[in-house]
Amino acid sequence: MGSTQPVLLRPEHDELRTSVRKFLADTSPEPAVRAVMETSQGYDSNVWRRACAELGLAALTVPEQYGGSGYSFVEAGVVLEESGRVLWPSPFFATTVLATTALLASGDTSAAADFLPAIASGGLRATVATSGALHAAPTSDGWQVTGASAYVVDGHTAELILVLAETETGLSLFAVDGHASGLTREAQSTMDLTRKLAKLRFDAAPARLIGSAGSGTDLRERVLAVAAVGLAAEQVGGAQRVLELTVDYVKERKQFGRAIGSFQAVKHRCADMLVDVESARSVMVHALWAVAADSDELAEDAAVAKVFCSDAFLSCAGAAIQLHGGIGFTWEHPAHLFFKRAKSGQLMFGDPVHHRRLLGDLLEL
Amino acid sequence: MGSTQPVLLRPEHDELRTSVRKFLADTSPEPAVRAVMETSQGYDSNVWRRACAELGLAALTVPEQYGGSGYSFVEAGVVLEESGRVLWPSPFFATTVLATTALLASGDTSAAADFLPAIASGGLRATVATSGALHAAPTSDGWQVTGASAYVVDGHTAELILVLAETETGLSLFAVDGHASGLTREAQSTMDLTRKLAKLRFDAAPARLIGSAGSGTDLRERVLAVAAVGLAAEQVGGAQRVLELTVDYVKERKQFGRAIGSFQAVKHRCADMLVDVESARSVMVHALWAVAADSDELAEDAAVAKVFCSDAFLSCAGAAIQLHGGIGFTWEHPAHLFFKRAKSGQLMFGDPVHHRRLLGDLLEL
Amino acid sequence: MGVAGQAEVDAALAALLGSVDLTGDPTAFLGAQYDAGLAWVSFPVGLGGLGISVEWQAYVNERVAAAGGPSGFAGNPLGYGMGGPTVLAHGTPEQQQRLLRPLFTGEEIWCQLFSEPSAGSDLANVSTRARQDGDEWVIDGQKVWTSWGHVARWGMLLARTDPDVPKHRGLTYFVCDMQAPGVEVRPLRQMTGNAEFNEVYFTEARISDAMRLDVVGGGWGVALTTLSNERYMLSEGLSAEPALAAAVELWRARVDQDSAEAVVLRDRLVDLHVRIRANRLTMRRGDALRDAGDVGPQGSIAKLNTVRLNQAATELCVDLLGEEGMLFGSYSLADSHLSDYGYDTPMRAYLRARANSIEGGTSEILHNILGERVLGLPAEPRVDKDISWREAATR
Amino acid sequence: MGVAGQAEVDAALAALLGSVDLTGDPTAFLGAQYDAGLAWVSFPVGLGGLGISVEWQAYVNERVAAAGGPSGFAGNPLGYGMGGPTVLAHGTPEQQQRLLRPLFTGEEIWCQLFSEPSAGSDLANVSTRARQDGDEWVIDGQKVWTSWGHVARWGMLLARTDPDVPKHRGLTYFVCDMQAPGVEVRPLRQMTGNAEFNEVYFTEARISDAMRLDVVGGGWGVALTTLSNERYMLSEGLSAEPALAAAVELWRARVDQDSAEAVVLRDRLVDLHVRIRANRLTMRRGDALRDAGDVGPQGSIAKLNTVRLNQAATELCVDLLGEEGMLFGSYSLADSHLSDYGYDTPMRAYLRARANSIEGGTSEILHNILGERVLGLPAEPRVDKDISWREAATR
Repeated sequence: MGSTQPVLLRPEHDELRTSVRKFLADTSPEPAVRAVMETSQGYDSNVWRRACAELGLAALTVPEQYGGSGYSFVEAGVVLEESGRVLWPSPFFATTVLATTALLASGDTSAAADFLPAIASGGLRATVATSGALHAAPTSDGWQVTGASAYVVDGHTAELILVLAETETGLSLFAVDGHASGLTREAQSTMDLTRKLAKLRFDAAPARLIGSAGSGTDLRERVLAVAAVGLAAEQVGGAQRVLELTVDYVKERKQFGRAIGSFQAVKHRCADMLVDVESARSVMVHALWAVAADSDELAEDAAVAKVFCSDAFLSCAGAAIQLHGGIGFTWEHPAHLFFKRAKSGQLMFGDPVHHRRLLGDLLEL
Repeated sequence: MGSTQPVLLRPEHDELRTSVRKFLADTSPEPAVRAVMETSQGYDSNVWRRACAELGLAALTVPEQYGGSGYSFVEAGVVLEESGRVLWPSPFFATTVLATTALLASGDTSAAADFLPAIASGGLRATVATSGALHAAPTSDGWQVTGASAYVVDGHTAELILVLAETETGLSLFAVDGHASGLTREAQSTMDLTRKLAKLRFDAAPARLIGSAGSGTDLRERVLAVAAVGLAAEQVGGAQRVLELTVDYVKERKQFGRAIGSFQAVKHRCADMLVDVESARSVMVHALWAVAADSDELAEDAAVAKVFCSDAFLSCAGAAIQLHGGIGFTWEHPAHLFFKRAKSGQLMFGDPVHHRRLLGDLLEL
Repeated sequence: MGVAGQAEVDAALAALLGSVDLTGDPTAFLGAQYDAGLAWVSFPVGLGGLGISVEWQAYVNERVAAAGGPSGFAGNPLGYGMGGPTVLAHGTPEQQQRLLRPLFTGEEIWCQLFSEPSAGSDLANVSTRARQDGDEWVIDGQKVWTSWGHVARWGMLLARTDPDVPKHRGLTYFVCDMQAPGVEVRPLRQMTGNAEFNEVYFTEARISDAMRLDVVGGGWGVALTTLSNERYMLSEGLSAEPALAAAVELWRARVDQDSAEAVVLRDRLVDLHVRIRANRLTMRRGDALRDAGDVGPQGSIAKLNTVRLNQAATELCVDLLGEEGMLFGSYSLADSHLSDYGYDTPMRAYLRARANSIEGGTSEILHNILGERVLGLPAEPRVDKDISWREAATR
Repeated sequence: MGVAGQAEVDAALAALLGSVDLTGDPTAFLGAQYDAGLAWVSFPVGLGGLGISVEWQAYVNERVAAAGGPSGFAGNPLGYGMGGPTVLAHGTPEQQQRLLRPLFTGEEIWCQLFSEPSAGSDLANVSTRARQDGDEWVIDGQKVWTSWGHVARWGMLLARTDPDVPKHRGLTYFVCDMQAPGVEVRPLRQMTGNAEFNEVYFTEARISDAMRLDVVGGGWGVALTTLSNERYMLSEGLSAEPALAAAVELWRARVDQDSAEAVVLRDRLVDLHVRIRANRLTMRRGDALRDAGDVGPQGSIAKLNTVRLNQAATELCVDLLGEEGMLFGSYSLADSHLSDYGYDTPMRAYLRARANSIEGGTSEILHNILGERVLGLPAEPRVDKDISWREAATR
């Protein structure tokens, strides 16, 4: 493990955190999140426009030469953590964590120049289809992609869809327009209403090759690793939040003449939540720096983050429901929204068993 | 699961239990167990002689036509549970659970007639070597066994050693005299001092074929299944005992002006021990009847018993140490004796992962 | 089972099964069963029983079922499981006469009005007030987690009649008419999107003193009768077996059974099988002990265990689905049925199971019960003992 | 690190390293280091220090180690880790003069005399009595879990001088001469067969009043200084890394790596790797935060976590051995070394790890600390508050 890699954020990150938290408190309090999650679009266009204009979120990790702010993934991590705290439904994850990462990793400067400025301005929402069975073939009219991919984050609303498709020279990255002919998109009914997934069917949809043909396997690995770390940042934000909600509740809630937080069964479970949150935070911060530094051990750090932070968040969200008692099981209380986000995130981009198998391979076990 | 199989013992078993418990209280209180466990022989000859003479333990499961009492394995289970309560070091497990089971299962009436009366009288202590790499070949002088087997219960003191050895027609059961030429025996240094294991080396040791050549695979399966169930009975006895020791202690022990058993952290762990003990008992009693009835589902019931009762006992023994605090970690306190018995038993005759694999096969998963 | 009663039972059964149309209106059959004394054989003659040993009831139920007769339990479980035994134990003859028959026939459904927002595990901490006004009581307050509340005619209501004595002593028990003015039932939506439960609001609702069970201030004793029947009902009701069976099917449906991931999930599945089998055997042992007249702790153990196992089994189902586990059927309340909510997907069963460790006694409380009542460990120091409910409530 | 002090430190280091034989008698070197003010740089001049910021100590230690100089820590960890800081904080100038130098040189080893059979987690519930007799104190009682007791010259003794006040207030802290008549040290054998600890019996042992630290009745305050240093020492000391490394080797040594059993064990091993890595990162984050002047809860978290992880890792090692896990090296006390007990087999490490969740604060107490001090949850009702120790002890 890269022992020189930092384990702390920097003071300047606090400023970013403060402004993002304030923005989200203003624009996405719980009632707003609940309203947006019931829509099929799944995000609030106005809020996203403001997030891009006022905070420059879409530009955050886009290099300056493409019209971005050129920050590293560590800054994206701060945004994701705050976003996870309030379950902010927004195009940020798909556009920045998935698509921007894929475009930058492709090394395709022409594609970068064509797409990134639009992304940075907030004018182009994008995503990546990482799974499914897709293949692409060159025609006289350029490449065409055929096949299906499901569980694509924001797949039904993204304006640019990057897909990984098999070609004669191997897995390759392609760009497909969200409104391309031959593309049908269907929103899926998700457990976690605050993150939308879609099923995409491609029938000879026109596509543009990004980077060199055959470079898709490495690209996919990079995108999935960054996605795992991005998810981990959200998960830490969510876990921290349910811990806070729970601690506040058990301090106030009285049973048998005592605050229930004074009972060891409750207190010790809160302590275990704290252990989970603090440990997950350590893993997450370290992994953010690994992404930023393009560390050799990113694949390891990402697998560790995917396993540990997913499990920690789910465990905390489950404890939150239990410690709130009946009220924690109601639709009106926010606990279930975090629980559903936690369970879905655990299964997204490969579940913990899968990531442990990958990590075992990396560790040569 | 054989839903008609009983889940309770019968009233007459209480009488047997009472007399065994009284006998062990008289002859094998903790200081006696500690003294015996420090010897290399590992059991008290006098106590064993009395157990055979006064309680007829060695004769218990031997059929009446071979000079035994003809009881079923359910009665053996009662003895084993009491034995497990006090960690009684005795030849009972090896002789009755392993060797008598093997002889009866072999269907070899001549061998039964030759060995079982001596076993029933207490005059012949026997065991079975279930693992290792042994092979047997016929010579003009009869069969000879060669190879090594380790972790043989009471292998260094048994007068009759039944071994499973490969032959040209498959795995077969053989009887080897404890003092046979070509046999060297070495006591192993065990974690659990109250149960002795030995490593045996056979160098063309003269052997007698028991049952038909090639019947060893079925025999081995039967012996291991019965061994698992016998172990489960001991484990339930041990788990029940550490629960009682712990409950007594936490009722008396005061910290912060209260009995520590009034703290939820302690109380709830005791409750979990109770859940383990009661569940393990249900599994064990059911499995005892499965042995007695030669149920079709014995293999399943035995695997379930091995997994569940091993884990439950270990979990209870670990909790007992923790809840006793520092004193539970000392040599003088009995908690460690149960813990070591529990851990060793979990690894004996196949560990839980192995038995889960077997059970998965039986369940056609 | 003793022989005393065999003659009465057989005669009554013969008369019932010979005279009533088994395939017609269940209400009519159940009414006839009640009148024949075969509703609850141990109840007195005239109140649905024959005054004989309760052990005959199973025999009656079997005979009725074998003949194709209807059972009213599923349509009024709280009435059958809790209301009936409570009215029998604490009701006046008039109350029993009025309430038991329509309860048994299902014409009048029952619900329970104990839980309140501020009284969760601390069941006796009831705030709903009942103030006497002549020969009526005026009820104000709120109850919650009321299943069957939206269709019930009667509610088992625990209300505070005296706030100036310690909390267990100031309670009185009423049978509340759910159709009375001032009683409002609102569905309570759960994290599954369904609404199995309701909130019930009382605004100057009036109950006749004739519908009080037992003495004023004696409500806690009556409630204990209801609760002991509830615990038994719940431990019989919840099961991890359907989720285990579903997990087995989902595992068999995996296409990658030789992958390292599947091998690990199989180990988890088999471990769950082992633990659920142990629990099943423990429940069977508990039943066998009870049949032998020996009530052990197996009931409480089974509840605690079943909860854990059902949560684990429903989670394994979702995990076996992998990515598909991120999906869900509809959360729309309109698409769900109040009492027949069904598990259209393993994900709904998984979410629903989160409540298992809260409803009918939290796992924390069950641990206390096992520790204190079964193992005899000392209780926690009580800080709300010997002070009035009013004083405790303002701390 | 500020620059103030650089000149003094460098001058003192140059003088020390230039004048003393680095490879000779460590006692002589350590004495010279003390005299040079480089033992504890933040201590006053004349007491092993230079009166400069504690941040310089790491620099000094690195320079001494780089030059090949000895370290005395391992030979007197309780003296270095707890005795020194306590004497500095609470001792008189005479006591500091007498005790600190030989503590640092290792000529006088220290042990801790707090724990008693009846005071486990309830540390202040000390029964060992100290009765004043002129300018001496007479000690009677028993201490337990005393590591280094068999070789120590001085013991940090907490004794009860007034049983008639509440328990925290009747304690006094002494530096006890372990060679005094009436002090008997007996080895305490553990479940591993080893004896890392001792029992210490006091029978009318006498301590001069000059060896009392702080005021009579002020012992608990002194003890808190010792304890806060102990907690830090322990969290630095315990590690699950060796057991993880051993598990990796044992897994690699398995011949059946493709079996279903091995695949399941590999998943368990990797999960442990993940959790130990998370814990390692948390410790590093805690260190980094402390370096930045921000003391977080990571220390207590790491202790609780490391305990669990070490217990899990040592168990996995045994499980990876399968049947061989049933074996053990010798349990004979004669074969074991008191302070260098070593883990000849994974089984000894496994058994030893059972104490991790008890020693230095049980996991139950650590959960309380995290819940109350970090999360701010309310304490349990205290039943022994405001009553005298004598009264509480007889309840």
